Amino acid sequence: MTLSATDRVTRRGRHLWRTPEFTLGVIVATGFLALAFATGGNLLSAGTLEAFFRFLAVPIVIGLSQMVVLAVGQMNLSVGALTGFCAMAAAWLMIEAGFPAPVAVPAALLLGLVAGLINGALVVLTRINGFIVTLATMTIIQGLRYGVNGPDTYQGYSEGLRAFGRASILGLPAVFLVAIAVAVAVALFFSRTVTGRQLLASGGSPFAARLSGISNDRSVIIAHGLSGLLAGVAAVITVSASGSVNATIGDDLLLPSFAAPIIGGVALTGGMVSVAGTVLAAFLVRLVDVMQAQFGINPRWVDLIIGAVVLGAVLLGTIRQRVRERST
Amino acid sequence: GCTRKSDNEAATASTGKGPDQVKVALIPGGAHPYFQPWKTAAADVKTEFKLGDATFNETSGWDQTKQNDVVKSLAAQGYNAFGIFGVAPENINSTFEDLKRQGFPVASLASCPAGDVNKADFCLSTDVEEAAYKATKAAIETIGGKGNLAHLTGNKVDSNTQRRIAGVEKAVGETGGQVKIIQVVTDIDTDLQTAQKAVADLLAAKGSEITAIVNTAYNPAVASAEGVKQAKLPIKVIAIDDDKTILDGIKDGSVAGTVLQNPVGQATVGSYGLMKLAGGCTMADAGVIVDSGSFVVTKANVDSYETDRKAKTAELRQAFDSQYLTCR
Amino acid sequence: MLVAENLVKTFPGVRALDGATLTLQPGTVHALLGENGAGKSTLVKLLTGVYRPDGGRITLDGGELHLGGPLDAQRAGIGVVHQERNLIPAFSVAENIVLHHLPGRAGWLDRARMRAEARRCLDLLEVDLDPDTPVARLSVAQGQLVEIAKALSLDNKVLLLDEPTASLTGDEADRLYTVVRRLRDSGHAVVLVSHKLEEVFAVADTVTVLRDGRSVAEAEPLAGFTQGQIVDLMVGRAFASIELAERTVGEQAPPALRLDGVSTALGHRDVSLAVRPGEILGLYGLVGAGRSELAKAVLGLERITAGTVEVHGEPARIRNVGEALRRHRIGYVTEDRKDEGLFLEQPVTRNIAVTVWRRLARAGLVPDRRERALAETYVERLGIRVSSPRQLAGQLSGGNQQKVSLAKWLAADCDILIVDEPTVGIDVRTKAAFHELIAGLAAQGLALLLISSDLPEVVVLADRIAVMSDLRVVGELDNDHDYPRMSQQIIRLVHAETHVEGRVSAA
Amino acid sequence: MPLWANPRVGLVVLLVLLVALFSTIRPAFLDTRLTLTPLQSDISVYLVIGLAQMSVLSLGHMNMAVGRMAATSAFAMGLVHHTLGAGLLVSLFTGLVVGAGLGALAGLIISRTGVNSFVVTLAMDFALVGLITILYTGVVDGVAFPTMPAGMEALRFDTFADYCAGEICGPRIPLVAPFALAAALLTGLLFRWSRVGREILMTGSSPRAAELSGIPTRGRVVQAHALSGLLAALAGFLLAANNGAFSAGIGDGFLLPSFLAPVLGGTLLAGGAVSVLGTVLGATLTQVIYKGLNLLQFQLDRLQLYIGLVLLAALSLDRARHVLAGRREAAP
Ligand SMILES: Nc1ncnc2c1ncn2[C@@H]1O[C@H](COP(=O)(O)OP(=O)(O)OP(=O)(O)O)[C@@H](O)[C@H]1O
Ligand SMILES: Nc1ncnc2c1ncn2[C@@H]1O[C@H](COP(=O)(O)OP(=O)(O)OP(=O)(O)O)[C@@H](O)[C@H]1O
Ligand SMILES: [Mg+2]
Ligand SMILES: [Mg+2]
Repeated sequence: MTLSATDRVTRRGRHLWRTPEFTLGVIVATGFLALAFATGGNLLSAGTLEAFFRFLAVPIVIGLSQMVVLAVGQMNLSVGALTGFCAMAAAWLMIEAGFPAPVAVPAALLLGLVAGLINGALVVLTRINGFIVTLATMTIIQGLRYGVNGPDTYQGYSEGLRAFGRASILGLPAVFLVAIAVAVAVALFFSRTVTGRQLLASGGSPFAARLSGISNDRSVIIAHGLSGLLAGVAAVITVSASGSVNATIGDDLLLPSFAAPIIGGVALTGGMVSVAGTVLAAFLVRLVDVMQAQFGINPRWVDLIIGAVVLGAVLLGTIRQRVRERST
Repeated sequence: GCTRKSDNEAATASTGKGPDQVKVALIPGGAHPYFQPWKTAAADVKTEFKLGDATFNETSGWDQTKQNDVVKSLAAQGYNAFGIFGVAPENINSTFEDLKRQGFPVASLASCPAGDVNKADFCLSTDVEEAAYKATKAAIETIGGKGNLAHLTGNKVDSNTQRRIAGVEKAVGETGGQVKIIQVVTDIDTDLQTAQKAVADLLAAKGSEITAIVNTAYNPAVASAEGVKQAKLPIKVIAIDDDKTILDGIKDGSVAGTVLQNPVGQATVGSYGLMKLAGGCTMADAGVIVDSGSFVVTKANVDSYETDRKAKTAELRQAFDSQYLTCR
Repeated sequence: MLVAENLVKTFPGVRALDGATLTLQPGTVHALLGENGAGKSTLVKLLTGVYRPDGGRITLDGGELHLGGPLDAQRAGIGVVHQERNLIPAFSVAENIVLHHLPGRAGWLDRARMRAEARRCLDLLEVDLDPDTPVARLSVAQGQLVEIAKALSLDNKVLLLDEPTASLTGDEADRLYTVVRRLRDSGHAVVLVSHKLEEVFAVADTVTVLRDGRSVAEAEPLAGFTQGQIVDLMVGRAFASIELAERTVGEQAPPALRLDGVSTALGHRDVSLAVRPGEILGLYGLVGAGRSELAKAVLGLERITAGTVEVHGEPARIRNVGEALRRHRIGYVTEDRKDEGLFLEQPVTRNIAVTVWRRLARAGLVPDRRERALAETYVERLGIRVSSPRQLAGQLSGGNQQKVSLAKWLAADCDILIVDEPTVGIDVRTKAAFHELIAGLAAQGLALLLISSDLPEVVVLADRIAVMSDLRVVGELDNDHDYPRMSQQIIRLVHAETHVEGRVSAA
Repeated sequence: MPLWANPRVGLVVLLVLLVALFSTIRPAFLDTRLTLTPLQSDISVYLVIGLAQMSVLSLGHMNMAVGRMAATSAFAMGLVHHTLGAGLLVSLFTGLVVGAGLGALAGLIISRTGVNSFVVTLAMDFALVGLITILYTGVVDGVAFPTMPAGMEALRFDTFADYCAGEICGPRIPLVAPFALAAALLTGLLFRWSRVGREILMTGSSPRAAELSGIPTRGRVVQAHALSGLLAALAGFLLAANNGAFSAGIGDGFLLPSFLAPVLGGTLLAGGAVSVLGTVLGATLTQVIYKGLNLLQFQLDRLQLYIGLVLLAALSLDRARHVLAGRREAAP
């Protein structure tokens, strides 16, 4: 039989073990085992694992929040500030306005969603690059976040919510399971729903999507709205897991929000997502945090090491690829 | 030929202003609970000393460039006496110099410039090394003079942090090896979440070895009080400042003690000194460094420490009249 | 039923349509013809809601149509294949085909139905493609087939095809036209835009000719015209056929470019070719035969695993196009102008001058004046229709883009030129001019490797014709320019190969 | 195209409006010594850092390490002065070389590996953050160099008004301004007229087409990033001059403003086009906004709110102009 063009196409196809997610998975697993070994098993003790996963929840959700907008070729610089604002708003509702948690939680989610939709609407109406629009709204939201309670800390709100934040199921913190559930939902959204596919089409090739009757404006608004909603989820996780919030919440989330999806293999140009990659990348970054605490390393050394390791991994990846090319 | 003009155009305005001509600007490094008392103090000194004006401006955002900008803007607005918390102690002398060249009296409040030189008229601040020393002493006392300490603090590339680390080391050194520092965690004061994560990881890694935690920064203090309470570990936490959450912690026993500084004293006495300087007085010893005092507060004196602090403030003001200022 | 009256459309600096009229009857195939830049694609885009008209009106079955966007056209039952490829690279073939009506149940995507629907459309065209392949991995031609399948996936009353066969070979085109005839017979109206007049005459019933944005012939029966009359209508004057330059290729001259037993990482096996200065070597083959990839391998863009490439008798190890251009004076006009040939967001001047800045520069700075002068020369020589040389390349009509992509390499002043499908989407007059130009280049002593799936073109131009099939050269023929005989021989070679190959692997 | 349809004109109009507004509410806005001169120093720094980002935006890349490249270069400047006693020019030159080297390294990694520039420069940022602290604590036992080369003082305090030829003194323009101006002019020259600059833009416009047109795309990527590093180093130098010390904190606040200036000025994130004039206007606009709002003495929350709103308004205004221009075009 002849080698038809189709055969050739599939021959070039990627196998599972060549996907970036797989590589990342291997790195994460190796890193985790190495760290477990190096700490003499301390990493695997219940308390450490608890802490490990509890503080993994927010990075995962915030990475997904950024990923959703990257999918349509947008960026959202306001994710961090928005998370902080929603967290402060939830705490304000419970402490100052006296609402119970079942009101405050949906309110925080709704606030995130609305702020995201406003971001999206602004991008669509002004036709300005989303990067700049969200840079402006980030500043505004930072102002609002500070306006809730000045520089002071809120503490001692709803016991029920706190209990949920502390709870664990089968050794895994409830908040982490929430994050995983959110990740699964996002993955299903992009792979299995019509709207999700339309978002990706808009991101991959806006003009082609438009010719196929897809509204890119709608995609942009939905993506920003979803991103805001996920920031709201991150806020709720923060409020329940940490027990105290102030206007600094969210300041350290902007870079990680980009780092997770991008290390996870998501392109900045839009049109693709990788939920597994994003989750794994968040895991990897968390691993480094823990390493720092376990060995008492100066955080600056840690920064240096992360930077060097990522650059090294990048170089190694290319060398490996070259070698593989040679050998075929 | 080309010549350089000598720049003595300013330096005229300084002498002989009545209090109503003095407009004092109090400029902290950014939004932080520590500086909140300055806001009320500014209003108080204005009426008490019958100043032309006194303002409080916290918009610097922990950025030296922005702070310089804020300072210049206020000068342009007609403010003519400055009490400044320098964002970057290593750079702030240049800012002071700049203001001095224009003939404005300047006080370095709550923090002194790095190095041995102070270009402001005087520096009225907590002796941070001394405060850290006292905090550590208090910690050592609560754990009975034997055990392991962790020290949580702020930005490592800040000379004040270096001094705090030195203070802690000094106190520990005096125990002759009975007490050891097992971990110094820096750079976790940027935001609450980072601090919470770091505390959780620290407790997971070394929770069983640590007997006390000394905090010399705000967010780590809030986070470790909360974290220790949650982990139900018998660790003594020494916090910093008298934010409501921390005082509550002392009352309910989750915080063993806190080291207070004297923000009100710094603002009022600082403004007083500035007013006098504008009125024609000079410093007896230009660039003198004055300790504004630090106070250890535990459950025992949680209701009475305010009296001590007021006394210290009064004493400081007297010392300015009698000792630091020369007035004709 | 579908009538467009006096449509006007203006772009900054250009009036693309200036009172064009088109009347479509059900059950006909309607040819829409015109030179490059006449406004055909613009008309198609107005009818499908991509652009909004500045004047005129569109009616469907008597009611006025206001097309706010592509979705409105879709709802009105108008399907389209645009001239430029518009597929989502990361999506599968199946998903691209059904993108405008993704099948879902309560918001969830129904993948099985999607695949089945795509399969059905591909089967209509007898295309053997796995619906799950990402389109990023398809060749230009395969992409075009997917695009056609996509237009067929809805049962539209009206189907607009803007140069659907530009990058297809005869076989695939035939299959498409079978489908088109079937659609016509069941009462659909089909508009066909094409520069391949033979095809047009074979399938179309009526014709509208556009010239400078105006209709100069409206819905006339095609049977009343000869090809020559149509061309004269398009051009606006009598179209004189062009004489190709006389040339003689020295039999003894050493080859300018010689491949000897070249194999590549992509699977080319033992390819040997040689082109002498002043000679045009045609390289013919069916879609996917591997000609483009071979050219890229020569330029160092794909890895050569065995064999040698010689330039002017010297073994050459070319690593990139820059090296090919500067050290060996080899140019390559790509077949994929949109992705590889043009800088769509840059002005025409820069698109043309990009290969010669080194030559134009004075002390590292490129004077605008010299750059502009150069661009203007080629705009004139190739008759590129631009409102100004500073117009962005992406705003040109398809054919004019192709000319810009070629102009760049003419400007580069090469000894050896590899041209890959140079006349895709080019109108008759320009095509003739192109042929004249290419023959002229050869007459000046350039060695030309002409990769083309346009059999008549190859037979007209080439001195010798190499036939590729399945990553191998299966034969080489001397060209005597007798089309019927040559084409028969070539087709036989292509098919014989498949046959032999079949036996070999069965053994 | 009519003059007013030029995107830059929108910025100029907005700038004039804002200046008029601020100086009506606060006449101190026009105070030369306390407002206008410092404003020019600030604009200089943010213009140069904007240009640094613009250099890689031309490729459609990003440089997330602009701030840290500036800091590392500033360290190098401080170090040669501190240990070798080098003068102003030698220090500056060393710093620029270090900056360009760091940029080139980033460019090299990006072009060799094909990994996204965002990832590479972000990783580089992390690596440099760590390195800077370690270097500072190792070398000067602190966070800043105690001394500066002679002449830095003059750069910080002086304006041309301080230099007189006889009776005639210069204008009140700070000495740092010419550095920024020269950087802007040279960058403009590079991207507008030089072959290398144009080839960088073509690479940004379509990497594939650039490669197939014989442009050495890898080299161009390295060069654009090296330029970015060089300009970042210059910005670090200017900031050190403005702030009075080579310190570890230099460049901390560079990242977002570095994007703001070029993008406000019309440079696309997609690559292929840059506008130096736009970047100048963008940097000026942002600094005027900051300055004006500072003078209005808002509390922190209000201040941030208004900065964001003014930015949005600035951008929307440009959009309105665009729509209007489109209408006019369509009309005749
Ligand atoms: N988006 C656009 N912006 C500016 N001008 C355009 C745009 N699209 C088309 N034009 C101009 O409109 C005219 C008609 O173009 P159109 O694409 O309709 O030609 P065409 O008849 O399809 O030609 P071809 O046979 O080459 O495809 C051309 O002069 C072209 O430059
Ligand atoms: N070894 C291979 N493995 C997988 N796919 C291949 C291989 N070789 C070629 N292809 C695919 O087949 C397509 C056709 O190859 P190429 O473009 O070289 O053929 P061609 O003869 O120029 O035909 P076309 O008319 O399609 O341009 C390529 O775009 C590529 O995607
Ligand atoms: Mg066309
Ligand atoms: Mg081909």
